[in-house]
Amino acid sequence: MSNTIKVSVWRGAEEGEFESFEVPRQPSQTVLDVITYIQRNIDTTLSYRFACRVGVCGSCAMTVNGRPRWTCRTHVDKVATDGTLQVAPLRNLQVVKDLACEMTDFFDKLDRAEGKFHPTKTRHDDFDFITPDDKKRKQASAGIECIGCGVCYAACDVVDWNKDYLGPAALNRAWTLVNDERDGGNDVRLAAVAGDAGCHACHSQQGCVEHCPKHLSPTHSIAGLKRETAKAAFKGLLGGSD
Amino acid sequence: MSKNIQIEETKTDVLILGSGGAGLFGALHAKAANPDLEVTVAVKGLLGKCGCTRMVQGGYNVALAPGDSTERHFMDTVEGGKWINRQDLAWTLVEQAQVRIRELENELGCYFDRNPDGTVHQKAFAGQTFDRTVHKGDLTGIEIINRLAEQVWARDIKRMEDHRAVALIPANDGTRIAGVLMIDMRSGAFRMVRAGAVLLATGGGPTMYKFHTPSGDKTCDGMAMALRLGLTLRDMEMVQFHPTGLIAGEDTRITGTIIEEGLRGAGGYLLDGNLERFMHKYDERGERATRDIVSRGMFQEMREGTTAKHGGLYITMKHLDPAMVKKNFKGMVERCADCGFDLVSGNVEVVPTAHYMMGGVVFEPDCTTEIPGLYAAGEDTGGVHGANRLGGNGVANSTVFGGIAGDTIAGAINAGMALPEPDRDAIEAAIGLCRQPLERPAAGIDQVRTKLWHHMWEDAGIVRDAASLARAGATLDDLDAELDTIGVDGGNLAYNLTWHDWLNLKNLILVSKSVVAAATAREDSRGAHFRADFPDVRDLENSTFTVVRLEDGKITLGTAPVDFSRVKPGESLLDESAA
Amino acid sequence: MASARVETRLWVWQRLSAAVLGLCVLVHLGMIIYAVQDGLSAAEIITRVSGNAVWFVFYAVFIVAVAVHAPIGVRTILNEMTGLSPKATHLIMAVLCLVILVMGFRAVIGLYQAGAGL
Amino acid sequence: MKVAAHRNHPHYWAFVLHRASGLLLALFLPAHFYVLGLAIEGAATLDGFLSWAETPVAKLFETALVILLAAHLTGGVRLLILEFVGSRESSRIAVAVGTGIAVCTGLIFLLNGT
Ligand SMILES: Cc1cc2nc3c(=O)[nH]c(=O)nc-3n(C[C@H](O)[C@H](O)[C@H](O)COP(=O)(O)OP(=O)(O)OC[C@H]3O[C@@H](n4cnc5c(N)ncnc54)[C@H](O)[C@@H]3O)c2cc1C
Ligand code: HEM
Ligand code: SF4
Ligand code: F3S
Ligand code: FES
Repeated sequence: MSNTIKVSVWRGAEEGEFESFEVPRQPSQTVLDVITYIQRNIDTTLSYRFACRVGVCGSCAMTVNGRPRWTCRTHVDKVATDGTLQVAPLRNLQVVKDLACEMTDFFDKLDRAEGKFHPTKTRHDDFDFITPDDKKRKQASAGIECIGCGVCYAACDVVDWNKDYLGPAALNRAWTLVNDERDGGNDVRLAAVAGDAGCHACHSQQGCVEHCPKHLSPTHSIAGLKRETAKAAFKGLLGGSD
Repeated sequence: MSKNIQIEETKTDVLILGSGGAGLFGALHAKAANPDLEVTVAVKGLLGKCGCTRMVQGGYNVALAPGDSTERHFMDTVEGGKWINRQDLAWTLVEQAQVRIRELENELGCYFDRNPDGTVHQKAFAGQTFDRTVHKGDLTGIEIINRLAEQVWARDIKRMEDHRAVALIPANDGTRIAGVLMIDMRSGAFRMVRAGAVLLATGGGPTMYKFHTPSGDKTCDGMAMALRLGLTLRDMEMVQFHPTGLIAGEDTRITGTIIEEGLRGAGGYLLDGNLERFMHKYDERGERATRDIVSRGMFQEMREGTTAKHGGLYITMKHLDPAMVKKNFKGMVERCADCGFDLVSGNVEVVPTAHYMMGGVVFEPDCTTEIPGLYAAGEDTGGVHGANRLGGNGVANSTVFGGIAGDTIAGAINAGMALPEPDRDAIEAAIGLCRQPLERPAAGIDQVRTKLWHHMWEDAGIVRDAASLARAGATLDDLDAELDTIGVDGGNLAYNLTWHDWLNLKNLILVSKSVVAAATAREDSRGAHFRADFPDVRDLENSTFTVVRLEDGKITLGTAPVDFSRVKPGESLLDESAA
Repeated sequence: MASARVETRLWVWQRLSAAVLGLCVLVHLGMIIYAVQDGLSAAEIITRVSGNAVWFVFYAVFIVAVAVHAPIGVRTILNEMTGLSPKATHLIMAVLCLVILVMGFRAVIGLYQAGAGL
Repeated sequence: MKVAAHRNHPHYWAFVLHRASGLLLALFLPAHFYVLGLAIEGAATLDGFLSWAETPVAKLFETALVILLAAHLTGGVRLLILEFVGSRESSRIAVAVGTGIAVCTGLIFLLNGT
């Protein structure tokens, strides 16, 4: 292990260039640590986003050596195999400055996918009885631990090609709700996720699955939505007349 | 407007500071109670992404199961708080948690874990006489905040993301709050947001200690702003330490983050630098003793005994069944592995880590404060937990009181009400404070941070005494002065993290001063506060709590007697209800 | 969104036709491999297909399926990778469908009847 | 800035192959029908074409087409399984198996014909 690492970092916003830094290597160093080191010790004007620093908040994702990743849990040893790092902002999001992105589109799309609970009960009712091995519950649980990091969104080409595409994370959330037996919003939700901005735009490229740091599989969630929207279409639930 | 600095001004009916459990519940409740209100959530990062509610692992305390009761939860809370809790607040907490948890599950869509029979699962959490912690795996906070954020996105609630509150601005006649001065972090511009009501929900966060658990955006901003506005803070000496934080060496962000308590519960050993167990020296329960005892034992060991590579100690699970460890602690095992540690068959270096501030702004059960129009909820407030917070009472606190604050606000103000004129001098002064480093040549602020971390940890941390606190007090004054000589490169204020680091340090130093002052005043040991020179709990029946204020730039200190409004030390509500 | 229903149906049709095509292509590939064993001749093809109702029906189904399947796919590609308007791509899809149907049936009918001339 | 995508993983290649093969097949299809349609003009023209088809270049071209068809078929079956059966573990294996089958089909075709 050489005792420094060469890092080239994106500076600027939509326009800009890569700038090189040399950072001392430390054991247990993550990519976020490297970026922090630069900001604290070399160039105090470097901008980036993070919050929890342990893989919970999903704020720190960047493009590291060409791959979208969470940086607070990416060990330098694993990615800088040749002693160099290139760090850029996440793809498919607007850059605020340097490595920090604006995520409003990403969140808006979660909302547009009806990625929110439609209650059927109130705070005055008791919890529903649902056993942990209930099939639908398991399916809902499979996709629930999304931290909204946007890595899948950055990895997906369809997001790039089709600006309206809701994207893997939003559709994954919609699928967990489709399987949530307590939820009463499936008619609107299925209408919201059908179509060429929704699940039908997905071509199972699986960049989302490949890169999701939480090992979720939006692809399979989206496939589930394709099946459910198809059923809904035949029941005439997606609206419109011939 | 200010004499020389032109700033933007916006208006809203309700301004919420922070998007943790308290802030988001405040916004949702205010909007639900009066949909005509314009509600704005301003947050130092992205909505729902920063703050500690998201980081909650363990879960949410609430008396739901047959056999448990409001009284029992209350007694656990007050006994855990070593009798200095404000009892009406604690009662509101335990009672309303029962409503809030159902609201979370039924109205917001949190999908909490279930028992095999389909009822909600409640697990054990240290210091409680009943298994009452509702959870979603060990990522309860993500579930809660994601669901809250979704509902906020879906509503007509304004978002001011990457907006940092820097000062609470009173009306120019001083009768109430007029709004909040903010920095739009994306551009670096100042913005005055005038509002009919302001909810302070920025969530405290003891990040002035070398080792700490909270997320990076938390730097006691709310408490510092409250002090500067002249509000009273209570119980500031009460800083909770979690026994096992990860320690990964210099310049690693992950240092300080939590290694789950359950590991000790499952039989994990703590080892010193020579790989020998030591906890039985401090408590017969060994590693399974309560948070404060284990933290203290470890601190003592680190001072006197041999330490590991980075100055910490080790936790190990390797004497246990690897399959069990892998299965039951999957998240922890992965997290360690990502940083190059083997939790299953190796020794992972750990250290006690500053976790939670029990102290904070004095407030009422309806979330009002001394200043009309200003409300407070969550970790920014003091009095609910007393001297120690039970694991699982933190998120209950922020969600319960956040919701109450929203309800109270909606009842107190009208949509489009005439907004008071802000005090222009206060705005001017606040801008001056924020801009002062920009006027000086840039220099490194890192050494100030390092010193603050070090001195708070050594002198005002897990174990304190009169001498160490005096040292800490003097150091803080020096550091404050030193910070005031350091400049920040202000060439581009857009997303200028270093400028914000400077502002963070300014706030942390101020709030640290109040911690030290309060700790100096309390001459006994209670809960999280341990005085080596007064190691015992004293005079429980006449318990007092500390209060601090900022007057003319100096922390002033007082104490007040605890009002045992529901139950006195030595009594129990449980006996009553049993009788 | 008006397109939700349309897109969903197109998706269903493409998958249905894909399933049909799956079988057709298997048979077709098997046939090709069998047929090329000792060189391909017109006579051979014609002998097999002409007047044979089973083969005729098989190819008719094949053509219909492909006329459904391929144009939908081409439309998707055009939508995603070119700047063409949704209207234009929809039209291209329809035209391609017609072209495949007409040319396909012209060929198969030709083969089916060709035997008569031998 | 325009950040380049990270596409180097089996599923992405499977997607590219599926798309390219689908498009090429769709382009080839009218040509294919045209040649068959020559049958209408009598067996001789068709034969003339088929004998041209015996040249090595044409043979290579045909083999490529057969591989494309086989690849699109296996890729398509994989997608249908993914979309309708939806097992996560199987998908990677499916990519490998599918590609294998496609290549084999091509080889059989090539060897058979020579
Ligand atoms: C790792 C960890 C684990 C925990 N586990 C548990 C548990 O299992 N059970 C439990 O009950 N409690 C737990 N807690 C405690 C619990 O998370 C907190 O008590 C509670 O969530 C605090 O909620 P809050 O809304 O007050 O603050 P937070 O959730 O911290 O939110 C504060 C918000 O204010 C924003 N903010 C801060 N400063 C400013 C500013 N100047 N301007 C604008 N916005 C600002 C922040 O960005 C953030 O959005 C844990 C805490 C941590 C750190
Ligand atoms: C001769 C025949 C065929 C032609 C000309 C053809 C053509 C096409 C075209 C042009 C596409 C669009 C590709 C894309 O969107 O990337 C496509 C997609 C598809 N094809 Fe085929 N195809 C044929 C046979 C088959 C067969 C036999 C199957 C499967 C059993 C199949 C399954 C699919 C599927 C599932 C898609 C959808 C891919 C997506 O949208 O992601 N196709 N086809
Ligand atoms: S699905 Fe995975 S990659 Fe996508 S936002 Fe969620 S956690 Fe991140
Ligand atoms: S990467 Fe994109 S195309 Fe579908 S499978 Fe994932 S959303
Ligand atoms: S900083 Fe929160 S996920 Fe990385």
